[in-house]
Amino acid sequence: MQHQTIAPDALDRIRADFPELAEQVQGHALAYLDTGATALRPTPVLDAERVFAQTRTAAVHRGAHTLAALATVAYEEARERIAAFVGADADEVSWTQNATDALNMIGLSLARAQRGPHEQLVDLGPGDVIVTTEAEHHANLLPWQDLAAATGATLRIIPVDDDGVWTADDARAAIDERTRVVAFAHVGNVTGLVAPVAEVVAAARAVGALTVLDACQSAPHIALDLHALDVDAAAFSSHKMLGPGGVGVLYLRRALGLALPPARTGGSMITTVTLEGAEWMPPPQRFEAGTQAVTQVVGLAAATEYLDAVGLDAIAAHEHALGQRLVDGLATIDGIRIVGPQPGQERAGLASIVVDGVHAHDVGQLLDAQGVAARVGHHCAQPLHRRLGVAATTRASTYLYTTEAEVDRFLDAVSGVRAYFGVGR
Amino acid sequence: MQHQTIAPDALDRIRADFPELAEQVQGHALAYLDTGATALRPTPVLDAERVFAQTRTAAVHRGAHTLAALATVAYEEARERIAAFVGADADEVSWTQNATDALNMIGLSLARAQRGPHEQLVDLGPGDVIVTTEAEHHANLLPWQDLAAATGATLRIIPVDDDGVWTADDARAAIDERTRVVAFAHVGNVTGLVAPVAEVVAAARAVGALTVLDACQSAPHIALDLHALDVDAAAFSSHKMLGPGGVGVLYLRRALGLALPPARTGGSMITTVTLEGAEWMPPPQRFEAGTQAVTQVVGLAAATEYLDAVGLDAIAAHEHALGQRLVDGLATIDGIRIVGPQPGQERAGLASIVVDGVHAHDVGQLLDAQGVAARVGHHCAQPLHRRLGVAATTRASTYLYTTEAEVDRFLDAVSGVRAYFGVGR
Amino acid sequence: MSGLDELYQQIILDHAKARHGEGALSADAAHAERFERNPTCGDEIRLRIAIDGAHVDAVGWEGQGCSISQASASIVGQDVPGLTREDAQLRVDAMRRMLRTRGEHDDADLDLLGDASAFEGVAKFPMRVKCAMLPWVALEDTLRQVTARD
Amino acid sequence: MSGLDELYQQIILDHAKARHGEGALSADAAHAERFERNPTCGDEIRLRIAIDGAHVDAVGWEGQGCSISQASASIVGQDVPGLTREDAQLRVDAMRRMLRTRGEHDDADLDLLGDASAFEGVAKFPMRVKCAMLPWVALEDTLRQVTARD
Ligand SMILES: Cc1ncc(COP(=O)(O)O)c(C=O)c1O
Ligand SMILES: Cc1ncc(COP(=O)(O)O)c(C=O)c1O
Repeated sequence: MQHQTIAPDALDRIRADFPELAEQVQGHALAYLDTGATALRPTPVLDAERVFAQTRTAAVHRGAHTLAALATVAYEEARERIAAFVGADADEVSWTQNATDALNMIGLSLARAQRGPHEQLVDLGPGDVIVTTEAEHHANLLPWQDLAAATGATLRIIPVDDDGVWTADDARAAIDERTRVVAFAHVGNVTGLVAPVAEVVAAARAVGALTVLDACQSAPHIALDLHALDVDAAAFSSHKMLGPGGVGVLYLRRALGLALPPARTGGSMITTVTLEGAEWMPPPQRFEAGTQAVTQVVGLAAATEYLDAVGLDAIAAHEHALGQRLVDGLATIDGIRIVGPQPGQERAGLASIVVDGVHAHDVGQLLDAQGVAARVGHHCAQPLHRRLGVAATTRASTYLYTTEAEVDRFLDAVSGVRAYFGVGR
Repeated sequence: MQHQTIAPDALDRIRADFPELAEQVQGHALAYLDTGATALRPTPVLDAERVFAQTRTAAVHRGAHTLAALATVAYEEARERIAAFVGADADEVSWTQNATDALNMIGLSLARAQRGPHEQLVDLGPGDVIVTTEAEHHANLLPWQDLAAATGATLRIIPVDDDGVWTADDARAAIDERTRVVAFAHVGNVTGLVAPVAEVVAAARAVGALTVLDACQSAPHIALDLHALDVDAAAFSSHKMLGPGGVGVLYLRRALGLALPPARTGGSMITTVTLEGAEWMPPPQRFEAGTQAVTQVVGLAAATEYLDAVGLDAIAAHEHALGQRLVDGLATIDGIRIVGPQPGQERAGLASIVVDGVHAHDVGQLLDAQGVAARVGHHCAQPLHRRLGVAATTRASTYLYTTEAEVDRFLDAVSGVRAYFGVGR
Repeated sequence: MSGLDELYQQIILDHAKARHGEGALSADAAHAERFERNPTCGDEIRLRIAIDGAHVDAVGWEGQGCSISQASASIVGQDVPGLTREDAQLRVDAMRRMLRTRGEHDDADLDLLGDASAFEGVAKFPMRVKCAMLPWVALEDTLRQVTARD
Repeated sequence: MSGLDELYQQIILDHAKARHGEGALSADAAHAERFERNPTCGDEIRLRIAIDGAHVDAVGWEGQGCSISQASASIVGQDVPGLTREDAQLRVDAMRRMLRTRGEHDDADLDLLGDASAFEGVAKFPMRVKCAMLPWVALEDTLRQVTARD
């Protein structure tokens, strides 16, 4: 089905761009399987940032001198690049601190819109409903709790099954006439579940609800076309896609961006300011109060170039194969419970597990002692873990630089966990 | 009065750390006099960022593996370093996107505090008063307009005189029993005025009002001791003090931080999350939702080390001398109006001017043609400019790397402006 | 000619002082009016037109800003009255080609633009393009308003 | 002994299973109770103490978490009942010295701590220090509560 992938020699060349992959951990070569938390940074991205910082540091959209003009051009070209990367127009893409900030920005802007006098696109009050799922990252749950509390609306949750999976039918059952906002993750950061976007968007559209896509775990890994997905808003983070930290991306469909008031105000986002009030610029500037992370935005643009050069389809195919290898391997190990889609079903290139009788922290420690960096904990998804009946899971996640050998080291190390802790003998 | 300054050979060594100073602009060596907008970045800071990015990229406060642990330690050590740099404790310092975000965070948190159920430190409602000045940057004006609109409180403005100057008496006249918040810039970004902090804080304390210090133009330039200044909150930006963009610093006095709810919510700032609600961590994490700009925080720590190595007192003395040279020189040029404190009075190392008969944009263009990078426009202070009766001013601002020769090039270029545009002949 | 002198050609400096059309049309006498502002530098203009059938009868404006935007307004005030609405729009288009598309304009555009062709050098100063375009953008909007009403 | 085996000494793995003191004191019988949680990894403990004059009469706990925190709770449950309140606090202090101050503890601390000295290796794993300290921090708070009431 997916033919084109990353060839072995291409993989070697890619890995050479990531110096951190050569680090030693506890006397072993690092096997970095924690991209789901944050991705490593390739040298070309760091070079782009450094060159910019050393030759183009200047205020953008504020100065008239030559360096300021050159910096502004580079900054706006970066915006165009990043917008194109996810199938959006440049004026639909604003920068935030991180994806969490972007999701909060949507919630806070919607709350502010209720207070007027701005054009009110979405009515939110008692009786109105905001829908999200039980599997969400806290970043895509708490802002909606806050929005509900601020407006009197109700937060309704799409439930998951015993594996942490929800379906289009579950979503349709939760969305009704009073639904105003539907927010969900494109790819689950714990489960690896790929959401039925088209079905959810159709159900939301049918009742006139806005759709908000948490694209944190999709934008880095699969070719994204936000216009084709037809969502109203989306959020993702630079640091999960080879870019620097400190940059989140807020996508707002043009009409929504024009209708929403800003959540934060200050310099660079206004046209006229008096002592009494201010008029805001149109998007994207409206949502970018204050000096932005210009060097980092340029770095993110370089990251999207890097990803495009490898090819998103090849990356997706590579990770798909690694994801299957992960779950297939895990399925052969005794006393392991795989969270999310089960072996044979579609999933992203990550897997979270419960090791019967051993706490995830202890699992992580044993992996770490063998140089395998995986993530243990609740992965910012406590409600999901509560539903699964566990405090924490262990997650391995892959990216374009991950090898089969690294996946195998994870599987090997997991195989030894229960014996080490004297469980299940 | 100020004895220790930056010696000529030390200045040469400093300048060698800033590659951008060697850039050519319009066929001339760059004279960078726009630090007030953003500072240049020295190589040691860029090196610190790069080393960290290539060897310590990992999720902080989330992972258990070795790299995550090392990254977390470096990140928290950076926080201690930066807190110490401004005379604060580490748990009083949180990261934001920029200073604008930090100021909005205070306003949004205060607004949220009114909605309960959190402990209410500051009552804000109709009849209550928020005080700020007519000379503020939009970042320290608009969030207070928003807070007033959200709570029904009144925003009262400390007026400035014809030069853009306000005094302790002006502040005392504006602060009354109903005043709940007093927000003001430590150093004016247009005027270079140094605010009478002690007097304003005393007046605010006397009526139980919170004080918020916009330290954007002071933290980079003078030794700051926030505990000694006794303000309740403060904000400044990494990019104005040799650090990378994308990091703002929010200082909240411990008691205030503990009392305030967060403006944004998500991962890494909670203890327990259910589908119904969340419990927040104590400060500083409470105000840091989502993945922070870890590499940049480490870069900012390196920047504070760089500044400390040169010595804040030496930097302040150096800039003091340059500031005096600027205004003294400007005072000898015909048809120039100096904004802010007049020659002979105390001011920071920056100066903004109006050239009679020539629009600031045209002034800036003529400067740029000679390689002099100054800032023209309203500097995000439209109300101040309206009060001064001009649409825009031209600002030269200095830093530790600025030379007298660069100041003189600015003065020379300004001398020629009116002749070029055929004014005043 | 240095870059700067290309930007500030004498004809531009002259227009910046001449300010043709400033205050030339009252709100009552106008058929359409538009306020435009360049948020970066604060340049602003309120431009009005009066229409006589297919023709622009009169143009008036008030505003403040740098010499580029003021000179540009003066040229609009001098050259646009008397043109057909269509020709006025053609000039807007030619200005945009000259300033925004880096060399895609041709000699015919320059001929068409008359005094406004003096802004050719502005294309090299991207931060000033908006200044030069400001009155033309306002003009375009007023033309659109009257067309919408036809 | 590898770093890992230093962390997971057999005595720790044994205590993680033994769970001394788990469920050993009901809320009614307790004089103080404290809930502690490690937000990073989700370890949690609810610890109770009963006091008899100057002595800790009984300790009970409920909780879940990694083997380090569970073993640590088991050692508290085993060793603290019968100590004077003062001696209990001295052990908290010694734990803290051993785990937090990198080598500032001495052999006397290790002797004092008994089974808990097996946590010495945890100091090398900063992310796990909180796990080992969790029941001791809860204990310290309960001691503080009863002192405050004295
Ligand atoms: C006095 C003052 N306050 C606030 C700001 C806003 O800082 P930032 O743009 O980094 O958020 C600035 C700088 O632009 C400033 O000079
Ligand atoms: C699905 C999902 N949503 C949101 C986030 C939050 O991203 P950030 O921490 O960059 O704001 C993450 C990553 O932590 C994630 O995986």
